[in-house]
Amino acid sequence: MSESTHRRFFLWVLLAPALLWLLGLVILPHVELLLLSLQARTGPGEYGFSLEQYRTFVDEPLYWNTFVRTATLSVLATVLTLLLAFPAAWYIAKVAQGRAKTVLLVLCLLPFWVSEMVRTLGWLILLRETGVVSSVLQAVGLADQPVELLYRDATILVGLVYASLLFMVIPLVNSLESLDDSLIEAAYDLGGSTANIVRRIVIPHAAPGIAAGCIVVFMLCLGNYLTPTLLGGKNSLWFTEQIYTQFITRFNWNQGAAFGFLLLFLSSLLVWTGLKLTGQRFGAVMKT
Amino acid sequence: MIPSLPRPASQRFGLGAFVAGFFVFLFVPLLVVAVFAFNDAAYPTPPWMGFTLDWFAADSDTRTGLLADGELMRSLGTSAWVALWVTVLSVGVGTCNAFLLERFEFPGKNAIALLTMLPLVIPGVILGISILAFASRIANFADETWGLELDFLRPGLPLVILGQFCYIVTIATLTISASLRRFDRTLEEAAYNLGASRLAVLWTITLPYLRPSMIGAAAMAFLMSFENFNTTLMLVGSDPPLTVLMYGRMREGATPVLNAISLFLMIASALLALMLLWRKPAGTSD
Amino acid sequence: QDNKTLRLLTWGGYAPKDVIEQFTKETGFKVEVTTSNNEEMISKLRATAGAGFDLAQPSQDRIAGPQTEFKIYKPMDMSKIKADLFIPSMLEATKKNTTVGGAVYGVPHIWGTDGLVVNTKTSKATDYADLCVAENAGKVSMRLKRPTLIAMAFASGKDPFALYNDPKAYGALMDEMGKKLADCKKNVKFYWDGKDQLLAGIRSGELTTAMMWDTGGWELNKANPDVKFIAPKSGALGWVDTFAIPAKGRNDAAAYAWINFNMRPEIAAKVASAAGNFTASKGADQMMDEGLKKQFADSFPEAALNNIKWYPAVPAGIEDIEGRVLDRVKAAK
Amino acid sequence: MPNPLPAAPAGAGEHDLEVLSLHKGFAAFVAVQDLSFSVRRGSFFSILGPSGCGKTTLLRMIAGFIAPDGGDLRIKGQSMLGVAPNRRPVNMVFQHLALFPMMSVGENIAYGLERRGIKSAAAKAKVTDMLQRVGLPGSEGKRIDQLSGGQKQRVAIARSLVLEPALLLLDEPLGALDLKLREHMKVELKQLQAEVGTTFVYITHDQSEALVMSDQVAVMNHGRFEQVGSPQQLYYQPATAFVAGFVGNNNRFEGRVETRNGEQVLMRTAQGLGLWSQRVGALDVGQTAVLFVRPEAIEIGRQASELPPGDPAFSATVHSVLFDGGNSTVQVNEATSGAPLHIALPLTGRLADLQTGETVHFAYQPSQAWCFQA
Amino acid sequence: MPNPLPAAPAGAGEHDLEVLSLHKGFAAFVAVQDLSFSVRRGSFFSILGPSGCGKTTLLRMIAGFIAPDGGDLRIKGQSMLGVAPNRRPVNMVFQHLALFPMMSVGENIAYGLERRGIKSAAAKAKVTDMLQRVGLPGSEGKRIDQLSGGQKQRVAIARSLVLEPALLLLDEPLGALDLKLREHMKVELKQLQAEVGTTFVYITHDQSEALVMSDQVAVMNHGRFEQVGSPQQLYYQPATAFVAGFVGNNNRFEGRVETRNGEQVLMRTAQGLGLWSQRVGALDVGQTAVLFVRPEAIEIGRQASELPPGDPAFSATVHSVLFDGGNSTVQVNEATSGAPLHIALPLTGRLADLQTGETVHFAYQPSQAWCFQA
Ligand SMILES: Nc1ncnc2c1ncn2[C@@H]1O[C@H](COP(=O)(O)OP(=O)(O)OP(=O)(O)O)[C@@H](O)[C@H]1O
Ligand SMILES: Nc1ncnc2c1ncn2[C@@H]1O[C@H](COP(=O)(O)OP(=O)(O)OP(=O)(O)O)[C@@H](O)[C@H]1O
Ligand SMILES: NCCCCNCCCN
Ligand SMILES: [Mg+2]
Ligand SMILES: [Mg+2]
Repeated sequence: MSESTHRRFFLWVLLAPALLWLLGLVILPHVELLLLSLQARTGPGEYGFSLEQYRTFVDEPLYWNTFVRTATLSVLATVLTLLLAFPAAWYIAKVAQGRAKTVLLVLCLLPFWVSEMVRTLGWLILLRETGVVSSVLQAVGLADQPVELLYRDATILVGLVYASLLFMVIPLVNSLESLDDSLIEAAYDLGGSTANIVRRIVIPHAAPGIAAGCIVVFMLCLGNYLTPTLLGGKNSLWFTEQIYTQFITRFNWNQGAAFGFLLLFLSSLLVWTGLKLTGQRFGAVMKT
Repeated sequence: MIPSLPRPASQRFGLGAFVAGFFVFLFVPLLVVAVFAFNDAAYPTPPWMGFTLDWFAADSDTRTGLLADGELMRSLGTSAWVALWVTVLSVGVGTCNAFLLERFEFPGKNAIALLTMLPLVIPGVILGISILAFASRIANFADETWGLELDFLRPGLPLVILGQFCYIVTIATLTISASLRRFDRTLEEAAYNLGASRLAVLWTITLPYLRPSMIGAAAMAFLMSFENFNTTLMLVGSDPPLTVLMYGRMREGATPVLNAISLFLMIASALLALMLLWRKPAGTSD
Repeated sequence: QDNKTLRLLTWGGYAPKDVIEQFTKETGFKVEVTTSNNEEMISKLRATAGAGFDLAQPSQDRIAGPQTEFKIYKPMDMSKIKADLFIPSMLEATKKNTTVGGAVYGVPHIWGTDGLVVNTKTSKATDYADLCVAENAGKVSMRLKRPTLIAMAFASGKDPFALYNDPKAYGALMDEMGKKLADCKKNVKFYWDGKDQLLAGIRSGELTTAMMWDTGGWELNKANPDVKFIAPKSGALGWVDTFAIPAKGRNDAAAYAWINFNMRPEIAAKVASAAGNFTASKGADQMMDEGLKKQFADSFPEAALNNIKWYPAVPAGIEDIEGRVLDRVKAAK
Repeated sequence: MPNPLPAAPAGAGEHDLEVLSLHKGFAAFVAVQDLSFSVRRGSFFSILGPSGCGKTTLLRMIAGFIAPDGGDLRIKGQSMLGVAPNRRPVNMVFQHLALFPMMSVGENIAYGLERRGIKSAAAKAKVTDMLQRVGLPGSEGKRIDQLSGGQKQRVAIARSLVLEPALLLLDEPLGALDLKLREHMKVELKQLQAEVGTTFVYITHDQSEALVMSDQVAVMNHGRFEQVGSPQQLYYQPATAFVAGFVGNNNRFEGRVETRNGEQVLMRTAQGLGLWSQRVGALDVGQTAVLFVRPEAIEIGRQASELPPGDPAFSATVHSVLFDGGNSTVQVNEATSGAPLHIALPLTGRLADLQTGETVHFAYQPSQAWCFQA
Repeated sequence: MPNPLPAAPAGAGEHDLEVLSLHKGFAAFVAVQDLSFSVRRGSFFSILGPSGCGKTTLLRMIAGFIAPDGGDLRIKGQSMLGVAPNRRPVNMVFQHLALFPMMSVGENIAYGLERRGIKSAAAKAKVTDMLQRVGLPGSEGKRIDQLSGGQKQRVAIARSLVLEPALLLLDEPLGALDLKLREHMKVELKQLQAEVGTTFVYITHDQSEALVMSDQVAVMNHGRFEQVGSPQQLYYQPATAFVAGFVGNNNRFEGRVETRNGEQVLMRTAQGLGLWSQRVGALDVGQTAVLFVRPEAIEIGRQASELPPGDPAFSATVHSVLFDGGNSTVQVNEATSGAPLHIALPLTGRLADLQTGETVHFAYQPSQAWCFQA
């Protein structure tokens, strides 16, 4: 076999699993989703082409509002996560030395190794009216009767931020570690203040990491199901919950598929806009 | 700022306090879960009713501890089984993908590289339903046209494995690709030059070099599979993995046995962390 | 899989451990239990086109519709059912409600009601409408599901079941109920989803009044006599959970064996006690737990018993109407 | 451009490597142009050229990592066209050494032996012996990252030499070392080659390395050899302007030939400086030319009388003294034209105290300066 | 160890930097020991020492990135203890330059000016002017990664110089460049410093850099200065054995003093080679000693008669010739003792044709060799 047929053979050997995966588990299922979303029931067990499912989304402000609400809370959660994770990532990447650095990083990972379910259970125990925090507040006299901390939007935010931290910390640590200390020293040596160095040196350098973290966190929040349903209260309308509802409690796969597709489309649009606004490229960002 | 720059005590203290608070925030929920595993009450909520080990060991009419809870233990086994398959598949295909993307040029490569990253930004629920819908279509088609019942395309463990694999393989691909990109290809040329066949080069040089990242990807894949909920929920059949079972229990009647199993998971992952720390000398985080 | 296993899709509490053990001992069939609720049962079977389970237990009103739409069950072979184990009226009613295209798809197993669970110390609620009065504000819970809409309609003096076959009128009624529930939302602490969530709320005193199954009320009553299940003035809603065989069930022998085994009075009594409900098994009554009987008698005086509104089969399309309304309630501020 | 002098391929008996009209292009760009040369058995042959001139491409063709577009390539008389790299009797020492970090020193050296199926006891003996020869006895068990730069170097060479190749190819192996160590390794490598007797083909862009170590040096530029010869030949008889400028330090002047006297020509620069030199190749009055004279070929003195009589003498002003011990030079401007020149200061340090602005005198032998057609 | 000769701190008027008993340890390890020196205004001051001797630690203390354990540090007469790095009138050029990749060349240079609140028009003018001075006019808009190594170098220096610091600190800024470019930048840096007149404190482990560029060089070892002086002083009058060995190439011999004659001593090595030299510091008959003689201080000839009369003469066998053009040396073994020596070959190339095994003769002036107590 000649060198180039050899290579072509290996190319196909490697391409086969990738194509199987991408076609069989990513592309075709989403095509199926698209097709499903373009159908509506015409009679018992009979379906035909229709834009009805999308029309529902447009006509019924409820679903549109749910999406806006989900997206807004997700953006908010992403920003909060970034604000919380940045100093911690900074500490891990730049201040902690040697083994302490590794230990801190592993400590960050640890909560995420036990399932989201467990963590949510923890928040439930902490925040419910008869929960730990409420009891503590009463014990120290900050409250004179039980306080209900669950079932608020703020609670959802706490839950989302908590569930997202790791996915922000890791890319941030990676990109901050690659920032040469001497750049900071040089900026300082040239008279830069901390705030200015952060703005002019650190953030531009970490931008791909920040973008990567934000994209992943935003999508995770948007796609979260457990946290909003378990921690959110009577108003906790979440778009994934709508999709789940359509599929599971309404048996309306067509509507669910349309919602799914809309979520995918609208969130990609948001991410794309975000990348454009900050002048980043998806491929480059996700490699950080 | 960095340690070599003199910082006002307030700044240093402020950052330290923040980080301390950060880790408290990270661990408090786990701590309460762990503590209430020992609560001598039928429900995993305050008030504290005293210490008991019932939720680990009991096997009575009113209380079923972790060890006696066959359903729970079975789902733990199911989770491990699923995670094992997902890990093997993800690392295997991820390694192939890494070679494909780092070593080959072919038309459409950019598109494939981009597609590879896509599953990371598709919400898990949607991944689940699209796979469910697609699999149902094929299965229904096979059923209607040939009367063939393709079981593995119906909700159940095979679909759960495929669904989880679908996005976990992306992470494995990214991890292994990054390591392969850093690999100095002259090492391969050197081996080849020293008389090794191409296969021997792969086996004695490239794969040993990739081993740490493959192990890392495997650990990651296992854990992500183990804790996955969103995708699994849509694809699960009659034998639920742990997360799905716990979700059901939380809706239908949670006892502190959930805290007990959670504590078990925490200890297992902490041990894993210790092992990793032990293996990794100080300062070589990546 | 082998023919030695029965894969059972059912409600929590319907397959107690000792009953399973006894069944296995007698028949050699092992039992794998998956617990679920009506909606999930249907959607699971829909996704598998009726595969994956050998026996399911949806409520009798939720069989005909999904069967018409998705063809997820196979007809019952009544010859394999020991009809004399059932309370005849119940068997007949269920057969009637679950008949599609001349075939019967379900036989009754457990029955009970939806009503109010009230902490009599802190709440004076007697009907669904009381969930929405000011004095209960913030201490009320209900499910954001179709029974709540229906209950509200009865509480408003309407008969929603009468409108089942008039989607327009039904839709209008539901819209009205939706508004009512939206107005009531400020009273609601949370819409419960899992039973445990609700029980914990009442147990801890966070809730005083809730719409719920009788069984949950009685369970709470055991621990705290102040908490009672009451049949609302406008009538408790009566449901019957059934046995139905999925279209691609692979172990019908085990399924029929389980049905007949379960309907034996002593077994049915055991199951009913575990579930906290009553059974369609003839003669199980005598063997039921005395406490439960007393609780039942407390909750259901003669008039209340006669006033139970039994769910008729849900025609297709109804759930879409309800779903939209429920979504709006959820979205309301 | 004057013709280079490729050594004509001789009988296979004497030559380990023969390259015949070898050619390689990348798209429109020609990296190696029709190259022919041969390397004598047991010699140390260097290829010296600026970055990008095609050295690595040539070496990788010899090793088999790149297939030539045309020409032939014989090792020990056998054509290597179509022979895979792992089947050629050559081994290569890579620029960054390419030691296998996951293996110990011993495993690295044994790697090639094992690939040949040599059993572990025999391999072990060879490894021990090889480590002895490169001056690292007993280092088998060390990890690669425990070695110093120079030790790594030796392990890399040992790893190749243990296979007893017909030819050892080295691609700038000293490039990554720091200055002092590089000086040291130059001498060591040369000695090692003399001891083992293997033919070395060595690539570098550092002229000092090539000069110090080699028996033969080929100066490469734009994919061709400009000159092949001994270090002394290159240094004292550069065949082309490129070689004169690239090998060793040089003062370079441009101008037009004014007078010719046998093999010597007088060139005058635009600023009016007239310089005598040896002409190389065809060159006659009126042609534009470049002239080179080495800093160390120029005699300098405070007084004109200190200079050797007979050579044309100039006076100049000191611009700056670059004191560097034995390598000190002075930068001067010739008095009449202002042309800048570097002149090496005597080794004895006699003129180390020159001051900027001082007047000095200098002279050189025209036979030690060369003039080429521009 | 003989006492080094620290320049005593003088009036602040003349000195931009005074260091007084500066001290710094890391745990048990002392990185900088009780160091005192001062740097004259406008001079180019280098600190030369092997890796790990404490150079960077010292420089970072001056810059303010490390707080000293003891001692004082004055810049333009003002103590800098407790003054933050961004408030000291010094700027630093980092080893890897630390140019901000996210800013253009112009923004890099303007960065410090903006931090001082200088309005953008004024800053712009200064940047333009500075780029002109470092030979990169009009490069404001370029990205950092569009620059070559030497250009980056210049931008890094421009970025610091534009702030007109009292002192510019440079930490091995040429370390990352390749050989040819480094040679070039050496000369350029020296010229730039002469033009701008800013005081430079320059760190390096490359003796050639220190010698070529500096007005004053401090040779550092184990956290102390061994000698401070002009390049010529270090080269021709090393104060310690360390300096003699570290600065320039040297032949080194160990032995015992046999005879003393005024300031000259005869040392005999273990193999019996007897060498006359200048003694440095206290040293007398019977003491063990080390002796240095530079390769270029030794005269060599094929005939003994070619050597200058009067100096002790030796004969030797050529071991190998390291031909390197103007820097060629020959390695010989002294005839009676077999002791190996390096001898520089004459610049003229007169002995470039020496062959291994030939007998040669060499001699040196004892006043150009130094002997230190071992
Ligand atoms: N695969 C390739 N595709 C296109 N051009 C190439 C390729 N490899 C090398 N070249 C070009 O061929 C020329 C010669 O490259 P080569 O690597 O042989 O130079 P070199 O002499 O080894 O240089 P250096 O001293 O920098 O290593 C260069 O101009 C290079 O850009
Ligand atoms: N933060 C530190 N902690 C402990 N030891 C240190 C620290 N910084 C430097 N050292 C030690 O102090 C000594 C001097 O270090 P320094 O960096 O000043 O050396 P250097 O002369 O600049 O060397 P090089 O030429 O390699 O840069 C070294 O032995 C180093 O290991
Ligand atoms: N504990 C089991 C309760 C079962 C309730 N089935 C209710 C059906 C109501 N539509
Ligand atoms: Mg090269
Ligand atoms: Mg240093």
